[in-house]
Amino acid sequence: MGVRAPRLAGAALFAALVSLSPLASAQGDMPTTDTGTTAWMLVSTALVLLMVPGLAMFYGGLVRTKNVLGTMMHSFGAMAVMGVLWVVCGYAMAFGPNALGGWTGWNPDFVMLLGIDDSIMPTHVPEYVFAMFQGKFAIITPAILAGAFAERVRFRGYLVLIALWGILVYNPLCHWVWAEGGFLFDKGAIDFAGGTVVHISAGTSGLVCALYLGARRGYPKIAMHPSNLVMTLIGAGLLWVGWFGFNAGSAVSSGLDTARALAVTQAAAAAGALAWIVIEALHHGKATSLGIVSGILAGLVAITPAAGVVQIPGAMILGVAAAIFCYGAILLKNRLGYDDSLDAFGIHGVGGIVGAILLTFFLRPSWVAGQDASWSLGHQLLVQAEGVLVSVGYAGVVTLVLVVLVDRTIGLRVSEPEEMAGLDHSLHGEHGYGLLNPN
Amino acid sequence: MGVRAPRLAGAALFAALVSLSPLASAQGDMPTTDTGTTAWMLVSTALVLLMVPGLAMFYGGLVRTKNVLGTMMHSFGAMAVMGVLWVVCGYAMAFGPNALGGWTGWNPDFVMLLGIDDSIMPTHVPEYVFAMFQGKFAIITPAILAGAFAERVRFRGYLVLIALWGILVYNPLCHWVWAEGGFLFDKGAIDFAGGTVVHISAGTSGLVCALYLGARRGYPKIAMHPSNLVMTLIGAGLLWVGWFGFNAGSAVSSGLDTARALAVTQAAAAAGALAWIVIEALHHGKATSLGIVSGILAGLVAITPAAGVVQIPGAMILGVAAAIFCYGAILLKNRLGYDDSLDAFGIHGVGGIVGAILLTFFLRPSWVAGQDASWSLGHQLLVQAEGVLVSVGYAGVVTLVLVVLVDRTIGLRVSEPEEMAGLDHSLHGEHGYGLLNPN
Amino acid sequence: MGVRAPRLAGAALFAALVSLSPLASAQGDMPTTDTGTTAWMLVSTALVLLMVPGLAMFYGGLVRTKNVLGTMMHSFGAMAVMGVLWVVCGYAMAFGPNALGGWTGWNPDFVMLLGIDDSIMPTHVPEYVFAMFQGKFAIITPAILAGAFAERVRFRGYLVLIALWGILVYNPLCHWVWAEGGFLFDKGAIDFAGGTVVHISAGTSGLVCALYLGARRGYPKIAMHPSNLVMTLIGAGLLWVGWFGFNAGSAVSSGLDTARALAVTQAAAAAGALAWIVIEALHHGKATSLGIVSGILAGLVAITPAAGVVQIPGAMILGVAAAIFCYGAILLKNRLGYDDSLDAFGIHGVGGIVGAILLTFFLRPSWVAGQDASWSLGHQLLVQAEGVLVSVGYAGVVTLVLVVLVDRTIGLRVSEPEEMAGLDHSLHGEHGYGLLNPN
Amino acid sequence: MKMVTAIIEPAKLDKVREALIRAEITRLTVSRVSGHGRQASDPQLYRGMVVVPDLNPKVRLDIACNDEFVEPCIDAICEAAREEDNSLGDGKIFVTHLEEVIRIRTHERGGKAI
Amino acid sequence: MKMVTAIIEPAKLDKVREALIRAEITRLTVSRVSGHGRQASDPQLYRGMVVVPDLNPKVRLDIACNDEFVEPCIDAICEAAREEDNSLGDGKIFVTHLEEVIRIRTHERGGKAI
Amino acid sequence: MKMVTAIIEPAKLDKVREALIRAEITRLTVSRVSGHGRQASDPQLYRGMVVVPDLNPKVRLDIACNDEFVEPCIDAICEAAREEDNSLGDGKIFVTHLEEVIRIRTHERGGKAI
Ligand SMILES: Nc1ncnc2c1ncn2[C@@H]1O[C@H](COP(=O)(O)OP(=O)(O)O)[C@@H](O)[C@H]1O
Ligand SMILES: Nc1ncnc2c1ncn2[C@@H]1O[C@H](COP(=O)(O)OP(=O)(O)O)[C@@H](O)[C@H]1O
Ligand SMILES: Nc1ncnc2c1ncn2[C@@H]1O[C@H](COP(=O)(O)OP(=O)(O)O)[C@@H](O)[C@H]1O
Repeated sequence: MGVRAPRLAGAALFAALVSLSPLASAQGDMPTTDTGTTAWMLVSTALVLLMVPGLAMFYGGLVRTKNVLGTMMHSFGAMAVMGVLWVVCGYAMAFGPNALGGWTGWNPDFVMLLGIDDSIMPTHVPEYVFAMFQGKFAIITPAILAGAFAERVRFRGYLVLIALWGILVYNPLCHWVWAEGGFLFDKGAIDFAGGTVVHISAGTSGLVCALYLGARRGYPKIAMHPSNLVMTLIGAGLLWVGWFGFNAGSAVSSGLDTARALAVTQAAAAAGALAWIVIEALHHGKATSLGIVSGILAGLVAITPAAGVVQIPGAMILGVAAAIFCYGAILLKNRLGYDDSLDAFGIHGVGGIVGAILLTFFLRPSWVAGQDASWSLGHQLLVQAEGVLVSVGYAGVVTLVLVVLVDRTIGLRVSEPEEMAGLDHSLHGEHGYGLLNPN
Repeated sequence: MGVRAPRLAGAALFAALVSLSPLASAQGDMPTTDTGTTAWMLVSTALVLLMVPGLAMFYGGLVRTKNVLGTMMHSFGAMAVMGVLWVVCGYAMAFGPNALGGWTGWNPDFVMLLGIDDSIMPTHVPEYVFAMFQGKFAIITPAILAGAFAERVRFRGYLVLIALWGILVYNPLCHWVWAEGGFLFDKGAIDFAGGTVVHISAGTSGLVCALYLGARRGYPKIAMHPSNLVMTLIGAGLLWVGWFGFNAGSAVSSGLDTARALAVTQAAAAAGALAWIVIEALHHGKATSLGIVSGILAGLVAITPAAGVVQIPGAMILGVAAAIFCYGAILLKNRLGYDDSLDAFGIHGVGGIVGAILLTFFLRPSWVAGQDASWSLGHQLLVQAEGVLVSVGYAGVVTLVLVVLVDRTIGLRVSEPEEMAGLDHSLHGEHGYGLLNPN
Repeated sequence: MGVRAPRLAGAALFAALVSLSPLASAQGDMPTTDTGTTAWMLVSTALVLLMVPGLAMFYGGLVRTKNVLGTMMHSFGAMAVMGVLWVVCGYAMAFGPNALGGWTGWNPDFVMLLGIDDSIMPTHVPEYVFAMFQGKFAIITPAILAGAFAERVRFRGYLVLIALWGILVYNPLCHWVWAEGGFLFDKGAIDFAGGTVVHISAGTSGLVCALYLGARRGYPKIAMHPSNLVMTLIGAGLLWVGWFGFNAGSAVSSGLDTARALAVTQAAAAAGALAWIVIEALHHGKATSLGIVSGILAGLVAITPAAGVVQIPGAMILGVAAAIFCYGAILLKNRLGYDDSLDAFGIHGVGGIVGAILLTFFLRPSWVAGQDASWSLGHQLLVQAEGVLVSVGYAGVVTLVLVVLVDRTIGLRVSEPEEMAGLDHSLHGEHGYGLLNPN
Repeated sequence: MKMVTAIIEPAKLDKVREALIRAEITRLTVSRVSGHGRQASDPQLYRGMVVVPDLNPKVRLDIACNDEFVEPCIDAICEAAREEDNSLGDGKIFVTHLEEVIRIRTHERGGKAI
Repeated sequence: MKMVTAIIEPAKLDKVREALIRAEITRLTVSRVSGHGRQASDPQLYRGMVVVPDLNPKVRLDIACNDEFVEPCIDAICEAAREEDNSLGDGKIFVTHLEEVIRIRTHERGGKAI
Repeated sequence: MKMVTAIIEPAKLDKVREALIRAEITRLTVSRVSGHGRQASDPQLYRGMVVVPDLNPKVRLDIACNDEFVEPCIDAICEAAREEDNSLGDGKIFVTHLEEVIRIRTHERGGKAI
């Protein structure tokens, strides 16, 4: 099974599960801790958490001045809500054994993580670290999603939406793809670090919300300037750094696999950035700063599912392809006229799909050699496509139900006066940049 | 003794001390280095250092535009002054064997760290790393303290004050709590990562300074707007990330203890954030961005002393309790009318006390099981209370002496015209945001 | 040879090279991976990458508002261009065996890093990590250089310039100093983490470009205010944190050497900061925030070549000396009137030279004891001076050729109207701070 | 020719601009200012405390217009800038006399340069 | 009615506001500007060099007041904005004629709308 | 005395200041504003799309001068602020009457206080 499993975490974890009850945990057959691997996983956890303020900066710089705090609060709110939910029930759902016919996982011992208090995983890492590392993914995913409907939702409705979304969309998807027994996991779908689970699901769900909620007042007639591109650039820088934890941490090791994941992540990001500014130069004669960071993000998103299975040339091609497709998708969005405010779908959805599909053509020869005889590129391509479709379809449909529900009950879209006044003032009673006014 | 010692660093260190003279350092009985543990401790050192710019951002965003550089300089000044003092004499005082009847430690070999040039600690980490990790705590503590008297002190006086404070308050306290032979250490007071040493001492000392120096001109009549809440949010994000080093690094290991510390840190921060915005929503109907980050900080402060001994549910309760008490403390401050500018006491002092006391009720069963028969919850509570009182009393009294001394000699409080003009202009000859003026 | 080699990476690598062809890589005599060392090298890679946004912030805050994006794009552009070039040919040139008579290295297997896909180095780290760690140095170096001609170059010309510079200046220099067979390496020149390769070469090349391109319009008559000193401070904070990866990562280990490098890095930075503000207080009666961060940088630059061979007192003296010399160099620049916009030479060039030369006088006794009988301080001093001269001379001359070439062909200096309008507007079609305008 | 200067709530900027466009007044200059009037509203929250700032953020509009446009301009602003609940802080309009207007591009002067 | 426009040192804002309040003038509009006057002071430090900026940060106050308040207003500002050491850069006051003032909330006009 | 208020392209600020200095006009007050005129230029790029902003960043100059300096001042600005290609968006100049000028430092009034 290791042969098929692009990411062993789930399998390893499952083994840990069966062998461990809280009482058995002090016994001699417990795997030992490897301090090096543990160190890297601790760091990866910190790095993925760094992506949350990074994303807050990236998004916060792109919205109008009056909405900067409201937009950053989407990321910080996700830290609070998903941070709590993950330890309460998220980990139990995502990484417990199959329940409800495999729709989700469930292990009551994982509630409040009490059952893993002494558990060391077969990867020689305390399970707490793995649970925390995974928890950061559960935080960043709805924070990414929020970019699609920036500048027009109520904070209260947003928090309820992402809480439900985490439970009903993220946890099951995570279970399907990464946990032993998850049906996509068993099929051999390759999603190293979250192309489907994180980016495609966030992008698609964001798109659905954006379409349901409608455009911001005045869009696209009134131009909406980024309030702080400088902050957006810095945020992108932090995202790149944090992504090393995101991808290389997903190896749940500190060795060759980790190094490979880090190397391809770096290469894809640089290639994506370069490609984007070349495209811009050809299209408009000018390279923009938003362009270079969009290219970085596109490259990083595309390499995410592929970080364990491609080599440097493949990574660079994925980065370039992501830049091309995302650039095209955003042009198309502008044509179609819907308002995905910060291009959550245009970058994360499209980039994730590009990565998940195209990776099939750049598989590392040694990986291919390790597959059993029945393996064929065509079949892998189908499996990948299935992963994408399941993710798009499931996330899309459930999100639609949720967004309608939340909007009709407690309210999601802000009122027109609130929107004109800006979220910071009307929802939070604050101003982002007091420095603008003499005081 | 390991049974009683919540944090083994001190003990381990002491063992290192006795066995090692600089000359003996190349001998065969030296513990070997563990690369993994060393890696994590190196990282923790970097992460705690990251908290210094993080704190500079957090505080700098909360003051008025004319004081932003002056406020950030408090953090950067601490990096310079405490960074130098720590290697000169701080480590020798804090982690040397008892001297002056146990009031401080002292080991002349530690001056300039020359005596540890080859030393590996029994925790399998080069002592240099441990000394540097600890040095970061000595930097961040006065930087936290400075929040209490932001916007109204002279830079020169501030530097002298923290230099003296570091030598006379921080080093002894650190010795008492964390070094073998320190009297609180020997009593079994639990302070995993610095609830008393860092937060309570900084908060209390800050309060004393604020009371002595008096309020900012115009406070509380004139509203003082935060100049850059956006920066405050980012700073809080970096603080959260850095706190993983602060708490999980305090395990001086890379294994289960570390993982536990990281997990409870995460849970307490998220719970604190959530609790704070719920309180705000109930109180004012609006959740604020300053609220969510205040809740994050409150939760992080409260879990700091407890990170080694509680489980997830306890951590979340500590986070919530800290949010409630800190919120209340700040309301009370507003009633009482004293001017703790950035709530150094309201968050760090109160949060630290809440954590140090309440942790007693949420001790990990396995930890309790490991205590000897004489242990009782009531006794532990007394010990914890004693730790708090000693810390509050000692820091408070000595700080009062120091602040009077510095203010009367070289001057601490700025003059009224300087205060009106702003510290940036009058003390540093600079403007924080040149972008505000066309150029 | 290990005796002479201050940094073993090159030697270790070379051993890896000879023993490994891509085909042989699965054999039994491959070194094993050490998870702890690997973890630290992964982290160091992330930390050095963090320096890129850190530098973008540092520089971006110092320029005028109209050039902030253009200036930050120099750093981000380096991430894109050097990020791609390094994997394509940089690593092969820098760390391949001697080619073209030792002018450069070359190993065709390293193109696209395909030949190291399974390679573990004798330092027990996957070679991918080492290659990526080194790649970050290749990114940061031209980004530092760009400070010398900020606010007046075309983005297109800049990208071409740094691509050529990377290939013709950086890669050879890196080969000479750090790769087995490199002529400075073989001579025993001490350059632990890049004093010559990174800082002196960047500083000198920057100076050459600044002199060739001429001053910014209006310099020095019109005062050019930093647009955002707050951001500069934060950037400096991130640089300090990242520098731990830069220096301590250069040990390519996770043990005593690493710990020593980290400790001296910390001490030099703090001492440099303190020295700078003392100088300022003596000179002008005021300590500035730009001063404190300049002192941090000066200290960090000076300790870079020396981080493996000095102890704490030496590190502090280097920090202080760097502050004095850099302060003087900048005063001198102001006298001479040339326009090194952000003092790339004044800080990096001068600080690097100070460190590379003065380190000779503070060598760790145990290091000296390990040298063979023929070693003498005077000889080491000569070797160090030779390293500096070679670096200054080679970088200076080749850069001059390149800058003339690029300026005459595709154009490097912006036109006067573009310069007056600002790079952000004229080259990138953007504004850094949209928040300045109501929207 | 007159210069109509209005100080309004930032939240009303979009609505006022739209009303002006309906009144066929499109050219204007906008800037951020802070103001203190009779208003004691626009409270902000700071760590659990309701803070009434001393100077509130406001937006200033400067509109140069020919005399016949002054009243429509004032009406449009008043209409759009007023809170439904008749609260303080809605703002104020100042009218001054303009002696000359010059369009830089063409050197045109007077009414047709507006 | 007159519009009194004062350009002062940012450092003096608090003091000037207090003086105006004592003179019973509370309503005003404040904005950040930069200025160049006779002053060559307000030097700043940049890496060891004393830099005299070309444009200094200033604060602009706009105060609409009825005619009888103009002189008290000017006096209050002059008093509070002046440096003790009679240095350059203290600022300047401009007075223009105001044709009309309208309170948006009530549509009141003229003196009582001030 | 007149107040000459010019709204120009930010990119032209340096050039205009230099032209004014040549015309011996050095004192002025500068502020950032945003404006909407006839111009539909100054396009910006946002992720592959050309965006024409509704409000363009502009710089506002306020220059108080004695009557004989008004025309030279206008000429200097017009000369320096005009784009070579005669495009829209070059800006506008407004002239208002100044009743009084006071130098805060000296209490001087009128023309000599300018
Ligand atoms: N007399 C005045 N002079 C200058 N500005 C004024 C004056 N009165 C009001 N303003 C400006 O108008 C803004 C709104 O005033 P507002 O509080 O609505 O006035 P009122 O209470 O008279 O309706 C104030 O914040 C201030 O900027
Ligand atoms: N003639 C003028 N036109 C416009 N603004 C002026 C004028 N004179 C002075 N100012 C403004 O007033 C500020 C302070 O001027 P100041 O240097 O005190 O003048 P003075 O040297 O005449 O006393 C200047 O920075 C500028 O903003
Ligand atoms: N009537 C007006 N009232 C106020 N400001 C104006 C007016 N006309 C132009 N402006 C200001 O001048 C700036 C430049 O105007 P511009 O587009 O050059 O005008 P035009 O198209 O008439 O030449 C505008 O952005 C605006 O700030």
